[in-house]
Amino acid sequence: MARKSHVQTTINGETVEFLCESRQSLLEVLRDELYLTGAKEGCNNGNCGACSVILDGRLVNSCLVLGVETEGKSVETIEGLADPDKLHPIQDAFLENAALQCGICTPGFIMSAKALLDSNPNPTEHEIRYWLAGNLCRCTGYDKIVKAVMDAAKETSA
Amino acid sequence: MPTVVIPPLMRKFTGGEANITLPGATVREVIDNLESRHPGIKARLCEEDRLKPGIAIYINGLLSRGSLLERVDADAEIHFLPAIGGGVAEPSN
Amino acid sequence: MTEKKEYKVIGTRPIRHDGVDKVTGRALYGADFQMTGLLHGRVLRSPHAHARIVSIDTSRAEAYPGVKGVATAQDLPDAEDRIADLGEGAVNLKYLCDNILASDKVLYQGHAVAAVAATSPHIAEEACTLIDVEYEVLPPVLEVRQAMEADAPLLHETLKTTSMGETADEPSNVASHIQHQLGDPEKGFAEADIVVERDFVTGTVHQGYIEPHNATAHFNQDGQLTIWCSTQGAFTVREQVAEILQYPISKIKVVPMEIGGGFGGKISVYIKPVAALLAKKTGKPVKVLMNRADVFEGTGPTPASYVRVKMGATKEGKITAAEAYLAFEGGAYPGAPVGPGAMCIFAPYNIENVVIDGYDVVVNKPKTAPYRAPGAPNAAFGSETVVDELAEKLGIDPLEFRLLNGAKEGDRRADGPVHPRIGCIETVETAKAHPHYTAPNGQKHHGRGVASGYWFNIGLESSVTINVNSDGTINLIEGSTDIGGTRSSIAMQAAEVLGIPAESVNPSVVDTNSVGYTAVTGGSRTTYATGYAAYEAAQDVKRKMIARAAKLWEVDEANVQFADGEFSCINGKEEQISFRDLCGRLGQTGGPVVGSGTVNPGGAGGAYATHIVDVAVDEETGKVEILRYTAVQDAGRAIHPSYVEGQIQGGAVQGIGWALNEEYIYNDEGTMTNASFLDYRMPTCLDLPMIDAVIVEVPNPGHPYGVRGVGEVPIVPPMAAIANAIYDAIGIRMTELPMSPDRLLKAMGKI
Amino acid sequence: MQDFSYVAAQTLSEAVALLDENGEKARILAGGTDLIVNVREGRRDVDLMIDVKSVPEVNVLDYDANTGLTLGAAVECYKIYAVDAICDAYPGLIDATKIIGGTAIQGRAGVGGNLCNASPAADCIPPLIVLNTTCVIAGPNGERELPVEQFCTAPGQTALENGEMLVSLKIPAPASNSSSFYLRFIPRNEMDIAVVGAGASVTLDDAKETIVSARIALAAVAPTPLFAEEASTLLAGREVSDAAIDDAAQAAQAIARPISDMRGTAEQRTHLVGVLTRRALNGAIQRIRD
Repeated sequence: MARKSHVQTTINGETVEFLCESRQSLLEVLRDELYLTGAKEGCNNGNCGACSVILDGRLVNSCLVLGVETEGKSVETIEGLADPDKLHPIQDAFLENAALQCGICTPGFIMSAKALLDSNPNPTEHEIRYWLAGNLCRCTGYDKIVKAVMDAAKETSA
Repeated sequence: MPTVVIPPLMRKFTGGEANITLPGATVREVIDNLESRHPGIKARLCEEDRLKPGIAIYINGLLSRGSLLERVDADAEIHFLPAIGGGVAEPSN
Repeated sequence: MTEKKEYKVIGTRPIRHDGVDKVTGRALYGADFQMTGLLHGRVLRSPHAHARIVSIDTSRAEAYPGVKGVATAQDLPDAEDRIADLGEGAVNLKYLCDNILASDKVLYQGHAVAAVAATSPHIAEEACTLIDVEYEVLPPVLEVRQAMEADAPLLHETLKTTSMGETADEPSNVASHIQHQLGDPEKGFAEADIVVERDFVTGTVHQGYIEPHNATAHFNQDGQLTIWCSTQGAFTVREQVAEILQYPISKIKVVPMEIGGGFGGKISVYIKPVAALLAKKTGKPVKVLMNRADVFEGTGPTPASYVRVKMGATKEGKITAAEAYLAFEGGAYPGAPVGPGAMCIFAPYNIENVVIDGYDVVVNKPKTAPYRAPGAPNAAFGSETVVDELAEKLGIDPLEFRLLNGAKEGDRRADGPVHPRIGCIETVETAKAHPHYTAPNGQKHHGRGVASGYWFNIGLESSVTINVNSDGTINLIEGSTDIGGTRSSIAMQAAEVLGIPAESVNPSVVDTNSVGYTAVTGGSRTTYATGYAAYEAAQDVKRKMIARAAKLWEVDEANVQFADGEFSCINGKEEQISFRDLCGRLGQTGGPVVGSGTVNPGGAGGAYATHIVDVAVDEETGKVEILRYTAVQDAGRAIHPSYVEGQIQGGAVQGIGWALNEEYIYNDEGTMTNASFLDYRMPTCLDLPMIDAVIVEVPNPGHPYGVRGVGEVPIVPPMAAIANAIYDAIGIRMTELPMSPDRLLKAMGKI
Repeated sequence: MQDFSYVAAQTLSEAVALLDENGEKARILAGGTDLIVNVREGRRDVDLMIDVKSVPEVNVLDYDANTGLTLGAAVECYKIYAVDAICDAYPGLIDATKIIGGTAIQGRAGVGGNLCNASPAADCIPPLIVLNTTCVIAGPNGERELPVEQFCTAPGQTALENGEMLVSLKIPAPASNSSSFYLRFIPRNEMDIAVVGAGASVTLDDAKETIVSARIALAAVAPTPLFAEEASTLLAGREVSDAAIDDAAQAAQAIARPISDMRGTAEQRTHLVGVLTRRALNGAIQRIRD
């Protein structure tokens, strides 16, 4: 049986310890070990963005990060985005714009959009489309997602 | 009396006739009357006491779910059509 | 046109009821399900497209540390070659079972052969490589016309062509032949001044839902089987699993988790019976997940097809005759959606003389599954391109040509039935007046195209229960899994009846033990039929509440009326009470109020769409860019316009993907070479402009609020609209899908 | 996914020693966006991943207008294009770093990893070739240098010997009146592997009319990315003209030996080599003139 390593990391601001095999991705650790199932597996090879999380401030596909690599690092997931009594403006904008249908890609899109607005608070429509190209949505045709991110940008940069 | 529209692939039973008006208050009665007029056609539509898989009935343009038990109006138009395969109306086909 | 009614809730845009759960990552999808003692299952799939299974030896896998059980087709009950009635449809049980785990032959690369349950998904995957399968490889048949040839290798020795109840004598890859005929096509073509005939080929494409299939199954010691899964219909899962395992439905409970897209592809079961088998063998709950390659290779795409269309028209622009030949690939087992294709192909037009032949043909590819208006896009690609060419040759504007020939109420469809009130003409008129259509279009290598499409929509059974709460809210219990906001579109219909805000309804999608039979979320039926059931359940509540008010006021029920959320006494007494206040007095007037509604409506009401697209063609590379897109559609009545727009936009974009780049690419051995999101190229947001969704409302007389299904028809026009735009840009008619850069380069003579 | 061990090396010597001790089944893990997928999908057999992201030498990102760029092998794409001076000096390399995967991939993937993965279609390799890049390689016997066009030897195979790893890439400072350009053809606008990729660097005379020198490199048309030597040298001394550029494009087409696969056909690729070579050269020239 594969040996497990002890890893200590910070997830959504809290120190977290877990055991994992080297071959377990950060996505598997989040979902199967820590029960943070907001990040989804859509392709497991970096082509759909459903597993997007923010690692040390940078957007990554958690399926392409090993759990053991996160020792000493800081991970932000969809579960940590909202305040207890208030959604993040991007989350509000997704709801108000009806920017989700089945919702499976939504956590990834929201984390990706957050990373975008953190680095570029006033993106153009083209910049949004370029940044989000790594996130696949099959339901919406992206129209309302792009509009939601434009609305959220207005809200957060106001 | 109800009118039955005969599918093109069954018109050999009716000598090429497409529309046949005949009595019947239910689909079953209509089919039985059709059979007595054009023997052999019922075996193409029904097996045992039900419609064959692959065949659907439309009454006045609406897909009928009651099959043979369905009541038909005096001026009803009845179509026998290929059942919609491909999973649209058939959950697993 | 029907007078447009004023509504309080319908037509508004409330926040969807499950929205917060879905933007916070809290919503639980099938793969998110966790349970103590869970084992993980993995399916071994065939590397060959066509082979006889000589032997399967699972001993090395069974001995691998961490493995708790291995299953093969041997573990399934003997499947008879008989037709099983699965609630609403008929299916050959042996085909159904063989597609779950192959017994004697594998019929496509990716066909499930065995399955392992182990303590971790990695161990299950490793153990699969230890299962020794000996195959006798057979030549594959990979294309529909090849499969129809007399000397083609046969997939099934027992399959014989049926045509309207008649079965042929000799085995064939052609499972069925259908035909529709109207008028006298020969005479119609003789009357034509111009006739256009063309062949079309479309590729195999996948629904491309982002969430792979998943299932967790557990057998209790008392034999109760529970399955937690992602599905478009919990009841159809129950029926299919019951048939495959030969197990009573009363002992199966299916719990629909949130579903990450389906588009028709999550109706058939694949791994759900496998999870149940493994759970039975191990005595533990087993979760089986597909990966993305499994999804492409092992689940149903929509078929590749060969389509021939011939149409004739007079100089004045009247279509006199139409003829279509549709040959669709069913995949490994019969079931191609050629029926719907044949029903829809000429439906936007009123044509007196029509003949349509359709063939369902098996090939060595995954068994096809429904995909958004199954069959209609393949057919419309052909017919709408030919219509464009007719209009062009006659010098008539293509939308004007559609108006000249457009289908209206009372016109007869090619398959026989007469159209009820439909909105075909209205979508064309709206498109014609749209600023997109009147905008300049003259730049070099830019082009504009239009196309129309039809989808008939379906009704089927739905059940809804409403429990009234003492604070004036209601809990709405339904069985339609919510893929795109239907909790809200259903809740809004109940709210409208009861005069309460949408937010006062708490909708819940529940398991098969907790609600009446409800057919799949598919066929664009959910807002229509389950919404209809919600309407009926709310009417039931209203009737019961009227009785309570009557009791309260000691008057006859006939003297109580209900309007705008208020009950009032119309005869004698000056009494009035709001719905909310009356809810607070249920205890003293007789106890809880529960309403129920069950429907099986026949008047689904077909939907029409007309799309306009502008493209730019890079003449050096063959790449097509979508510059502008407008999709006009008749929604009957848009309950929640935002989600109607969303359906239109999403359908149009799936169509754009189908038109330009999506296809299964096979090598000569029948192996799919692009089974990933990297190489199966679905559109990203960088490939698209905004999609202008324009809703037209021609109420459906078959629904109390006029609802028509909206989900499917938007995928019907895009392929032809884009082909017509490419023609406008470079003067070449593209007749093969996808219209990928290499095909354009070839068509332009560049390579 | 197969089981493997993981070590986070802290120093270059530790990483090299681990590589040397563990043989062929040990692999360097940097961004992991190719390696993890390749192991997961059974395309590489690995029993040890040596994470080098804490090793200082592979994280160097140092640009000097006189001496050029030293680019640590593990530096992620997003860090490279965040530096304006590097964007100005090596626009062709930046073109590639901005189109590898999506933004999330660019948060992990680096130019060095793209090179070591040795895909024939790698987007970073043509720009590295046209920019005259030298690979700095560490091994049990010390350091050595290798021109980048000699680094890839076959699909997935490199010139790295047992125990060796790529440390950094050295790119000379750009000459005056020079620029570079990389583009690829993909059916979508992002998230695809190049059907064909073409990079060009061009140096013009002071009048910006005559080509002093040029380098052209191609991706996805041979088992390794190719330096189109003849196409490059024939441009030296030619005046900028459609004819000169067409000549180079034809010479580039002549060395392409593409295959047909799910990403494109051989004939399509050969055709595109001509189109993209022209566009890359024109793009680089335009950048000099702007």
